[in-house]
Amino acid sequence: MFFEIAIDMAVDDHAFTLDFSSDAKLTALVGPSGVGKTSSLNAIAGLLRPRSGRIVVDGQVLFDSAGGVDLPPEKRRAGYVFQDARLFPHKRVAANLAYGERLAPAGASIVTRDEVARLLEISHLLDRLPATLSGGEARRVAIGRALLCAPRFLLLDEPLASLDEDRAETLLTLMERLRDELSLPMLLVSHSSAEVHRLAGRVVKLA
Amino acid sequence: MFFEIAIDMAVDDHAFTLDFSSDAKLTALVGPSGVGKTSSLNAIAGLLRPRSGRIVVDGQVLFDSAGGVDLPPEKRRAGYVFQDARLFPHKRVAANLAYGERLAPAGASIVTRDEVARLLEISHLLDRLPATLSGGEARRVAIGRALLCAPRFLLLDEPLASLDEDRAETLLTLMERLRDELSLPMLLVSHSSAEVHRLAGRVVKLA
Amino acid sequence: MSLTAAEWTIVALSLKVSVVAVLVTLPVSYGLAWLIARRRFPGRMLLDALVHLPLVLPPVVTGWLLLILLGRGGAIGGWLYDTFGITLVFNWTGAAVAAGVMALPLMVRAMRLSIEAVDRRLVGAARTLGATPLRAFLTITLPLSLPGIAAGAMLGFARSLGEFGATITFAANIEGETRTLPLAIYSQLQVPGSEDAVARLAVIAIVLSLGALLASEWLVRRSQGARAHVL
Amino acid sequence: MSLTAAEWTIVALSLKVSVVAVLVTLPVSYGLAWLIARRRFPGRMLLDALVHLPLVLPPVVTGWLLLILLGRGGAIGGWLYDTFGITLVFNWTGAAVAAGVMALPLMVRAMRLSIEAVDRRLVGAARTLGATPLRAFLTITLPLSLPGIAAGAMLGFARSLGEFGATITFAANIEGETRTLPLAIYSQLQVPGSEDAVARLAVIAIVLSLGALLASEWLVRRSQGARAHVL
Amino acid sequence: GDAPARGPVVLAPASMQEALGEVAGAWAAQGNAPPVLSFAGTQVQARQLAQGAPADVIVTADEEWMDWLETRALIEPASRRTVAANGLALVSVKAFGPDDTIASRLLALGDGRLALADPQSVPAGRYARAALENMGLWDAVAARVVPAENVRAALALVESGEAALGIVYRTDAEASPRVASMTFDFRDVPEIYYPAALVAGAAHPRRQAFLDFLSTPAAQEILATYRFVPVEQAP
Ligand SMILES: Nc1ncnc2c1ncn2[C@@H]1O[C@H](COP(=O)(O)OP(=O)(O)OP(=O)(O)O)[C@@H](O)[C@H]1O
Ligand SMILES: Nc1ncnc2c1ncn2[C@@H]1O[C@H](COP(=O)(O)OP(=O)(O)OP(=O)(O)O)[C@@H](O)[C@H]1O
Ligand code: MOO
Ligand SMILES: [Mg+2]
Ligand SMILES: [Mg+2]
Repeated sequence: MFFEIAIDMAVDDHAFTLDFSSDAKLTALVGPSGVGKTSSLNAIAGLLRPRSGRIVVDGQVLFDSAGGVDLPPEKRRAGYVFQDARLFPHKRVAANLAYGERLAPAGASIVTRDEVARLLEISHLLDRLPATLSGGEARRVAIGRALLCAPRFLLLDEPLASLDEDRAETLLTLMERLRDELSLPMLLVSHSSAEVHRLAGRVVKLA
Repeated sequence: MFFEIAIDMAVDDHAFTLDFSSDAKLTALVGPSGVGKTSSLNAIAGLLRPRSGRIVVDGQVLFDSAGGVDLPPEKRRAGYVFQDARLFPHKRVAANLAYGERLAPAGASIVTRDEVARLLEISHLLDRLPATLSGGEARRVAIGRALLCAPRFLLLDEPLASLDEDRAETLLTLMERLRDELSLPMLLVSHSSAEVHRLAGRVVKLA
Repeated sequence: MSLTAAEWTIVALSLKVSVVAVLVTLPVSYGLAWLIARRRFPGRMLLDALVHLPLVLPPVVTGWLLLILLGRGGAIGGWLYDTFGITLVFNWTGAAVAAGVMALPLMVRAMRLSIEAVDRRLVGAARTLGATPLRAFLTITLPLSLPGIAAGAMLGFARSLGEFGATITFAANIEGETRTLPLAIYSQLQVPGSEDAVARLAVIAIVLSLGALLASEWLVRRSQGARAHVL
Repeated sequence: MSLTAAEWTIVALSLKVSVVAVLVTLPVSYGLAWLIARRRFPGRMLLDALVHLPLVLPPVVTGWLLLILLGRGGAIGGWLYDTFGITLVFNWTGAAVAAGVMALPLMVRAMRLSIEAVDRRLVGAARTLGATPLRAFLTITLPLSLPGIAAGAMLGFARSLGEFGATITFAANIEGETRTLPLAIYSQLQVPGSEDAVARLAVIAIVLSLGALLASEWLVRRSQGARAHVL
Repeated sequence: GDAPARGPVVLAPASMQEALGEVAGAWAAQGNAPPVLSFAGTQVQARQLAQGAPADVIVTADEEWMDWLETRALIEPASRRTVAANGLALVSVKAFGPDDTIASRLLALGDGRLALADPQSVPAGRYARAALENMGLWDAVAARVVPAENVRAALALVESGEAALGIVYRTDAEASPRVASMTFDFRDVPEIYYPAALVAGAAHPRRQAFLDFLSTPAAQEILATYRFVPVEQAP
């Protein structure tokens, strides 16, 4: 199983449950706005503590309220592309990309910096500060930053929103390659049924 | 002519030109990420001063470097849905919606508050602060805020990104209605060719 | 611990002086903070430096400069007296002036930090929604810089309560008029064996400032947006 | 205007005292600011109030409390003397202690404002990228709160340069040891007809603080991200 | 043993700083290590001694604080002596006419102000009040009194025109070029003495020598040039 997740979460007075197992390498999480998709990714990344339950990704227990397991985010090694880009505003693009790369265990990398720069077409942006990037440029950098931290799995929150179709296509191809060649488990939040149908081996509907 | 635009812009060392006239009520602005779409909307809204040129919307001159015209943003009355939601973080959703509505000239409104709340399904969010909204919720509120300021024209920067398909469909219908019933000129930035083909009477490609 | 009548007089005077000093200085500081944070004009650095002066000069010198400027013989003080019959020296308004001047740099700095942290794109959004620059300022920049206003007011109030050197030099040490808490403490310190009276007054000063601190924290918390819950 | 040897001594001492006071107080203030801004613990309000004390008490009282605590007869001072042979009273380290204590509340407040303005979600992003809490703090929170650090250092330095009451009470007024600029100005003010000497010293104080101001502005500008150009 | 590089640490009132500075110079000129001088308000220095500050000699601005030190065994009582005396003067920016007396000027104050060092706490102010009481003038002027931080601040109030009159030490009045002054009759004024003593437990080998030097004719002459009243006393 790539994902075995059964958790109970609450943000303020909103409560959600997420309960699925999937042996598809790429699982899509779909559902209407506000249903709890982002909250679910936050819980899996270790940014939001579920009230109870169990999170297992690729055989590794990340959280288990019964067993007292709760790995901190830095031990979970998720490559998380946030719904907003969430770049570090005081660091140039190159430093944003290098942030996770520098902390990654040696030999664990899944892509090289050059490859990322080429595929995402961000080589000309390396010297810029995030405040000067366009919406799509910021998103591409955020994707690059997540891929470079040598993640054990990917959490993608609408990664292709605000990207033009050519670039979206390049990224879809990259995601297919990561899925097939590296067997990297991926959890994708997307509102595009075309995207979901093309990529996902399993679709989890939240409602 | 709904839009007659010929301007020369620069942000730092990047320079763009935008040059088109369109008598379609809804004109789509498309082009790859970073080409200058958002900058163009900013210039039309009055947030970025072009180096030179002329901006006329629905017969009204908003900017004319030769004639020395440069209306401030509040006189242009654009209903601008920003690429990021850009809600006022210290105001609750209801106050965000009311912000432009209160400043609008009497009798100029194009939708009622109830209509907006119903169509965008945000009635249950009125008491919330923006920091607690999900991505799609924030975007819906931002759309509502722009519609309620009694705009003379709309600037929509990827308004449907991060909305699920049902809600996107509702909004598409609303936009068609505004286009046809109110003859409200609209400038739409979108990466979805489906959206563009369905709505736009004219497509302007930037490259 | 119940206060004597003399202590009440001192406390009431101290509160009056500090509250008036902060209230009058607040809009001035905010205006200065905004100018320095948001405008670029020749002389901006000079203004910034001038604002800091009362901080870097020994308070006694500040009091002395105030005396020269605002005393009856001074340029401004003479004019005030000839035109309105107003004298600042030797009465509580003078103590408030001294306290306000000493508090100014602290208030400006705190407010400036908060103004600089306000996202200017929100102001642009307000403008497109029909707000004039003034309205955008009043509805966006001003409320979003409230943490700085509260911190500035708190710092200014505390500094005013504690202000000694400039006050005694400029406004003298007149019972019921300018003898605020610090001056009363100072006077008591001059008297051999007065440690108990000093301690009582110091405790009063501490309690007052604690109250101000709690009030300002409460004000900020009440008016501040909830934060996202995600780490 | 060229300085006399005596003036140089005073300037050098003032700079030494203020620089040391700010450098030593900086990490302490930042730690306190972070605790108060980011942690919720019992006694947090008390800590906050305690930090403000040197602001609200008359400086002379602060100096007196320091004397009681850190003098050779005091609890901490006695221990320091017995254990290490260190005396703070009557030498420049004492002056630096007094200046640092007086600067502390200003530094903590400025830093706290900036820390509170840092978007905590960025810390979360750093954590998912593999940063431990400490590293996330060092690489995200700390640099993003730099405006507050610079403002705090500037305020603290200016306050240290201007500090008089606590210094003369705690560290005395010894030429070459504890006679900083404000104490020298005070001493000159005691001499009738010494206005020129006072004015010279005041100008020196102003120039020093102006230099510090320019340095801190430059530091912030250099290290701060470019802002978006849109209104 | 060897002559120490630093002379004894001497605490003295701020108002004596110029005069004692010159006295210290004369002492050093005799081949002694220059004393380490600290000038501040007497109350500050008394409290510093109470907290174990490492001083050798203290000179105070009045007897009361020296008594306070003595009852706490902070000085060596046997070493206590008076090293200078002072007088009081009425000062004004307006010159004194030939017919003016202290009483006539004070009674003509009108709505003008009289600047004093704080008569409740500062020694100079207490002396001034006692003198006015002795002259039967206190009740007439009490409402017009402006208490200042110290004598110098009172003088500054007169110099700046804020106060029409002031009462300060004779030494300050004569040193200020901007005011005219009239000295009080010494019979109306309490004895204004500056006592000095060795600090209890101090160890500087030259502390007694410096204290004695203060009473020598050489030192007394210097003090006199600063308008202190010399004190006849055998070392
Ligand atoms: N302050 C700045 N300094 C330098 N370049 C800038 C600055 N602001 C914007 N740019 C550049 O201007 C270009 C146009 O930006 P704009 O936001 O208009 O793009 P866009 O067409 O909206 O792109 P997207 O579809 O990605 O949102 C981008 O390449 C961007 O990097
Ligand atoms: N601090 C909070 N207080 C109250 N409700 C909150 C808070 N944070 C999030 N929520 C609510 O939790 C729900 C789930 O949010 P989440 O961001 O997970 O939605 P989502 O499925 O990602 O939606 P979208 O597709 O719009 O991004 C939303 O209804 C949101 O309003
Ligand atoms: O530094 Mo002061 O003069 O004691 O307020
Ligand atoms: Mg979401
Ligand atoms: Mg854009």
